[in-house]
Amino acid sequence: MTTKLTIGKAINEGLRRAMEDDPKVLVMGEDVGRLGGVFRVTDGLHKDFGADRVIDTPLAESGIIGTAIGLALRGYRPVCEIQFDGFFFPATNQTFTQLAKMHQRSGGRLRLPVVLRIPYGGGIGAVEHHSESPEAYFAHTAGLRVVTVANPEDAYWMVQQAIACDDPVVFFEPKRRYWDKADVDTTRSLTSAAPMGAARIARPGQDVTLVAYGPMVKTALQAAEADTDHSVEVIDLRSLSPIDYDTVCSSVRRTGRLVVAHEAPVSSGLGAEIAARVTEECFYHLEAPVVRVGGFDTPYPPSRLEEHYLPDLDRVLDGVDRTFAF
Amino acid sequence: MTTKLTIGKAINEGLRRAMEDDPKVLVMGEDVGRLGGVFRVTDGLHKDFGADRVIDTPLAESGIIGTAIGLALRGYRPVCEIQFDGFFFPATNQTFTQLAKMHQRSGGRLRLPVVLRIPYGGGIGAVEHHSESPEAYFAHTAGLRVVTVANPEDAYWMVQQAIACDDPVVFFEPKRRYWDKADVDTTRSLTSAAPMGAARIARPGQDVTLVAYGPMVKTALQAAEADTDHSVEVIDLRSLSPIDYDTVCSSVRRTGRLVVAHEAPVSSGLGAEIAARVTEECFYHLEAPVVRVGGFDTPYPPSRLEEHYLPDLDRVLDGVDRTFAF
Amino acid sequence: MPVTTSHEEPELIQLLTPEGEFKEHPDYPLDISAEEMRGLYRDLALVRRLDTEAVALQRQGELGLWASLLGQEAAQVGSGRALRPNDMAFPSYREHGVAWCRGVAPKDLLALFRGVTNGGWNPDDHGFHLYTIVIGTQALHATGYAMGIQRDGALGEDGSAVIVYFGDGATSQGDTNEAFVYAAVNNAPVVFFCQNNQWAISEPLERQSRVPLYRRAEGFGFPGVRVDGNDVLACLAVTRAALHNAREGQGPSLIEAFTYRMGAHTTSDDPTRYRMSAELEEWKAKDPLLRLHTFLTRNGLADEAFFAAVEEEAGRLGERIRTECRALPDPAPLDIFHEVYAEPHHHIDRQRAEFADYLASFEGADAEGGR
Amino acid sequence: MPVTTSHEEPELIQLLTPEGEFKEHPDYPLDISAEEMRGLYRDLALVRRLDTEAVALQRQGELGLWASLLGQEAAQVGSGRALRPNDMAFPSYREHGVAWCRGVAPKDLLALFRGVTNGGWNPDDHGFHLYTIVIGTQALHATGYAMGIQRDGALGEDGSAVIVYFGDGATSQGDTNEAFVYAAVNNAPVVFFCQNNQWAISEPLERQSRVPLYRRAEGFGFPGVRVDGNDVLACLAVTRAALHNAREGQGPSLIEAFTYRMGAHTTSDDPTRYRMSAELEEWKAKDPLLRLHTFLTRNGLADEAFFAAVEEEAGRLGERIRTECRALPDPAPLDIFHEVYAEPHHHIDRQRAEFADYLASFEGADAEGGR
Ligand SMILES: Cc1ncc(C[n+]2csc(CCOP(=O)(O)OP(=O)(O)O)c2C)c(N)n1
Ligand SMILES: Cc1ncc(C[n+]2csc(CCOP(=O)(O)OP(=O)(O)O)c2C)c(N)n1
Ligand SMILES: [Mg+2]
Ligand SMILES: [Mg+2]
Repeated sequence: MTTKLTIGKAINEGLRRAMEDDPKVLVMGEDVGRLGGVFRVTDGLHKDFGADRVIDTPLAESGIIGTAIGLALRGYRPVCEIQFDGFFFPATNQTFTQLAKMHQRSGGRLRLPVVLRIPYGGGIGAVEHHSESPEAYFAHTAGLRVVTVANPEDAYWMVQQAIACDDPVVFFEPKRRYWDKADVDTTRSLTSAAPMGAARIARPGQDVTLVAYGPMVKTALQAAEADTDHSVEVIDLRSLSPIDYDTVCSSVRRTGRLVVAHEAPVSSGLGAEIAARVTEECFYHLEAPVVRVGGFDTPYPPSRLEEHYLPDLDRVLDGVDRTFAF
Repeated sequence: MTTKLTIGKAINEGLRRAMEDDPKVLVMGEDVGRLGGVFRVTDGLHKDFGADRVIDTPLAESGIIGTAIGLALRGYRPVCEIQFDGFFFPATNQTFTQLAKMHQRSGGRLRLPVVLRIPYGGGIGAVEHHSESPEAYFAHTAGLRVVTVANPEDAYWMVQQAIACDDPVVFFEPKRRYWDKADVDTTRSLTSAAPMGAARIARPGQDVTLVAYGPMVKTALQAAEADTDHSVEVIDLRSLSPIDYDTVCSSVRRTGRLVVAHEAPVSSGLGAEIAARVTEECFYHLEAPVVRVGGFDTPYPPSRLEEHYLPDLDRVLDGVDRTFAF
Repeated sequence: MPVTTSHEEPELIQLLTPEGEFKEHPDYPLDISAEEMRGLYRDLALVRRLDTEAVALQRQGELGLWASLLGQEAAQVGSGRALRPNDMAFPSYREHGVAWCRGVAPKDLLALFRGVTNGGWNPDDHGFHLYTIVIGTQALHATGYAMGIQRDGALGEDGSAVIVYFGDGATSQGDTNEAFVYAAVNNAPVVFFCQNNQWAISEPLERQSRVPLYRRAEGFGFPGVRVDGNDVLACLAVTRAALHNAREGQGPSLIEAFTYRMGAHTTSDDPTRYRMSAELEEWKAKDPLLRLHTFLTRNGLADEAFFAAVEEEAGRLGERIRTECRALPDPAPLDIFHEVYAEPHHHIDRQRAEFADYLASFEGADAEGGR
Repeated sequence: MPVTTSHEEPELIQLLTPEGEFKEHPDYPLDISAEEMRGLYRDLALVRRLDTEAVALQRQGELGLWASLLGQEAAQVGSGRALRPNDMAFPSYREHGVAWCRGVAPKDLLALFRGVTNGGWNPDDHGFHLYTIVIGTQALHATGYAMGIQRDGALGEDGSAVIVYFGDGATSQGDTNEAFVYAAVNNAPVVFFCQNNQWAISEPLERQSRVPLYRRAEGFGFPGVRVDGNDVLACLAVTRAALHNAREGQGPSLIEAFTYRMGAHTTSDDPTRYRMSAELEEWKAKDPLLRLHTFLTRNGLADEAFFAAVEEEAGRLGERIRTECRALPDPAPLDIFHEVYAEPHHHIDRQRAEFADYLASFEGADAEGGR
């Protein structure tokens, strides 16, 4: 049985199911309670699970992650909402020096099943700090798993998988796609869903591999559709750390070309890691260098400029063209 | 006239000269005053310039950078010491969302000539959080310049250039090399020194390019010396953001091979960016994929394991061998 | 879980009651002329109009967002008018009333919320820093700036002080508390001005503190005071005194302006989801404009003609704002690369050039009817 | 720049004077047997020996570093013995005395400083979390843990409370202050135990605060108290009371244990660069062991035989520590990849395998005499 859900609602339903299944699951963050979060992703949970399990925290992100660590040490599974990507930074210290490392520090004795939900990326016409794509910082940090979703199906299942995972998981939500709708079969069991760590071929093709994730998957699919000259294979990465290179490299070995698209600044972005690694693994298969399409190495611009900053269909196609023009 | 200086002392002398030349230059951080810093890099400055210019701050790194921003807005040029790499993280928010972006935010009206001095890297047998190499986080952050030094000459001049620069500069100090000594000609003028943004060919060679920076330059030079089979060209990157690709790429075009070595975890490390970019620029010149030699994608291990974690001469040579074996 | 809340009623500095009656306060004598009082009323009225106009412009799609100050005019105008030209103010994102007092053009405020800039004005021209969105960060900037004033020897009667604005929610941030530490140990000339408008988006004050916020200061070693934030005269007097003390080398202090956010958090917010309308009704009776209006009228300090003139001026202001807002030019695509760095940066230059080529390729393509 | 410092002397809770005289305190009646008192003395003496031994081992190159607790034994043993098995302690990096009370084996402490592990013991086995080096972070962990206790309904007489240790310097960190906020608004059962040892490496207390630290609590809405940190009985009594209150649902409190770091910050530090030896002399007279020794002797609660037995036990402990420290095995190279993640991680597995191959290549190469 399937239901039509938006990405936002699918996460909401996933959270609800996780909370029903396990009384140790908590939701915490700024305005996640009565308001249901600024994007309404926690809508209704406060009403149904109460203030002890859906915690409106003080306005302090380091405090959110720091207390979530303590709750995890006491056996809880906190799901923390960081209101916007740009407001993660006060929590960097707790996340990078404590959350990411405590399991290793303890020699595996302590488990830190904490989920950080972060609505991320641009395209909603917001003011500064509300449109960042900070995933590379996390991918460079050992001890964290990093995932993102591009459709309601993954949204529903992966948030539950993230919560079920005994490692800290950073769960990036593509905020400008919150309202994208699709059918989700919510009656299946969690174990039957595609594993969180696997990439997915979102559209098969022969001539070039186009890797995208989160909000860029839709753009990538549109670009692939629009390109009448080439058969573009689109891979939805899903897991950003670790990356499923088996899927990516076997595609590149077939197509011989790779374009990686993301919103984050290109320099030292995730595309750099993918380009470096795929080139290592597929050196003799590559007909052209990996092309990276992404945000510029500038601060995210004021919203009236974001359509130029964000890689759109044309920029992605330009990237595809460049791999062929090489 | 030249003087023999350690890297630590050269930075100390550079700071002193900058403070003499410009009364707006301040030094601030934890224990930088009477103690002269835990590595003695600010030794004697408190005595000679007083507590108003050499400020022992409260134990709060966000406060250090946050107040430095305010001091810069008032016309000062604060040089902030972060005591150890691992203690930068509480200051991430101020550095990434404020310091890095305020110039752009103001449309160029405000200038933020703030220097962050960060002793970084491993190899000193320290406890956790004292051996990190977080440079990739900074290199991925628009609005910052990032440099590091590998010898007393650069230490002396580049710290002054960083202070003279009207942009925020992150100045990474290779802590395990603080005691390395060499001649420095301190009588020259600042403008006659090699520009902060330029890479340097530390050792010319023909067969393979080996890019390193900071503490790894010495290791790279030793490896080049030890390699009797190949002529290894060693490039000391110096500036990590922006990177002087002209120097790197023209070397790679000659040698056809590139190895990048750093202490930081390989995944999404600076080596990824260099590999991706150089492959783009030198695709047809590369005889093998760029090889990255670096730390593992794990937390920095307890000190009894650091010799295995840190890329040493053997690991670098192994990387060189791999580019030839490909 | 039970939370012990202190029920002892804190002293609220008030010079003008909600009913418009003036009562002296021994610690805060107010030296003010009738003309200045009328000036304050004019400020309040014009700032409110600016705000209403901006909300309307957002509804019309001319702004991406607006953070309304409705209800907080007195806290902002009172404190803003306490500032001298030499002083420096560090705002959060809702301080349109302070911006007004500091001479920032309304259109420059709108530019930020329209999305044509991340800044909008020259802080040094106005003694008014840029808006700061990341909660709490500006408290440290202000403290550092105040430390700079100390180093400049710019204290004393002709000297400078700093004021920094933040909300009740912001008091929970580490940065705000670190600013208290830095200000205290350095005895920095900074006034922490907390507009406690009772809400941080949907979270009531109880989620941030179980005691009145002004008391936070004492634990850090400097004075804190609670002022009626809807009383423009009290805000003026209390802020003047705090700035004076700061300039005179007496160090930092915290002012908690007890007020109420009468509107939504921003135009994106829907407060009906989390608060009762009764609360709003209660606060309407404490409206900051109303009480000054009553006081001025009752005491014959302003007549109908004055109020009519202000009303008319507000109308003109509204019109100007509408026109100027619509006329704000969109930035050019290549402005993305503008002033990222103060000094030459080859990498940014190259990206700019590449993007310029890319953009140019469309012009060509368009001409050829390409994709 | 002039800094106003409060000169009002704060009350210091003291049950045992430096001269070894007992005086009752109305708020902190102490219910303790002679045997328990001798137990405390034994703890103090053994902990001091542990510390002295570790410093010596560092000098001999057996440890990379050691953070001495010399002078702080009473603060740690007093508070540590106030804990019940169900309680949970979150230490900083200097709490060897608390670790001792919680039954952590000395060699497990040494392992961390020797560099064979970043942790060393199982926190759940001891009700004693891992050492935390990044200043202030553990205050939030403790508060979150205490929120967990609330959610478990584990309060009351048989319930649990949390204690978290940090230094005077740590009070400046944002995280510590955020912990105060979270603990207060949640009324969490957590005791903040600040060992004010007067120094944060080279920085004297005046660089962190201009008022006594215990007063910080009040501004956040919970009680703060200053206790003589060199008085083990007072530390025991005050901490017991605070833990009791926490367990009984009365929420958080802050204890400032006023003490002195008699040694260097760590074995890497050279305090002669920044402080006067006279200060140390002054504090020697307040030695925590001395006063309990005097008290026990004077009141006939312990005789020479007892002290000799403790001395002898300390000798044996020292020997055990030396032996066990030297016997601590080095981790194996592949341990780098151990337990980075709790669940399978193909990337780490692959790196481990590659590194294993690399290491194996040397064994082959060595056999062939290669590089
Ligand atoms: C560090 C950070 N976290 C979260 C936000 C999102 N946010 C914007 S305003 C706000 C509430 C602020 O409340 P308060 O400090 O009381 O100020 P007010 O909006 O009431 O003026 C929040 C949570 C932010 N801007 N910065
Ligand atoms: C976030 C952070 N910044 C800096 C350091 C380096 N550091 C280690 S101990 C210390 C001083 C701590 O002083 P205090 O809190 O008084 O504790 P004490 O050492 O006196 O027990 C400093 C600055 C650190 N460990 N963590
Ligand atoms: Mg508010
Ligand atoms: Mg201390």
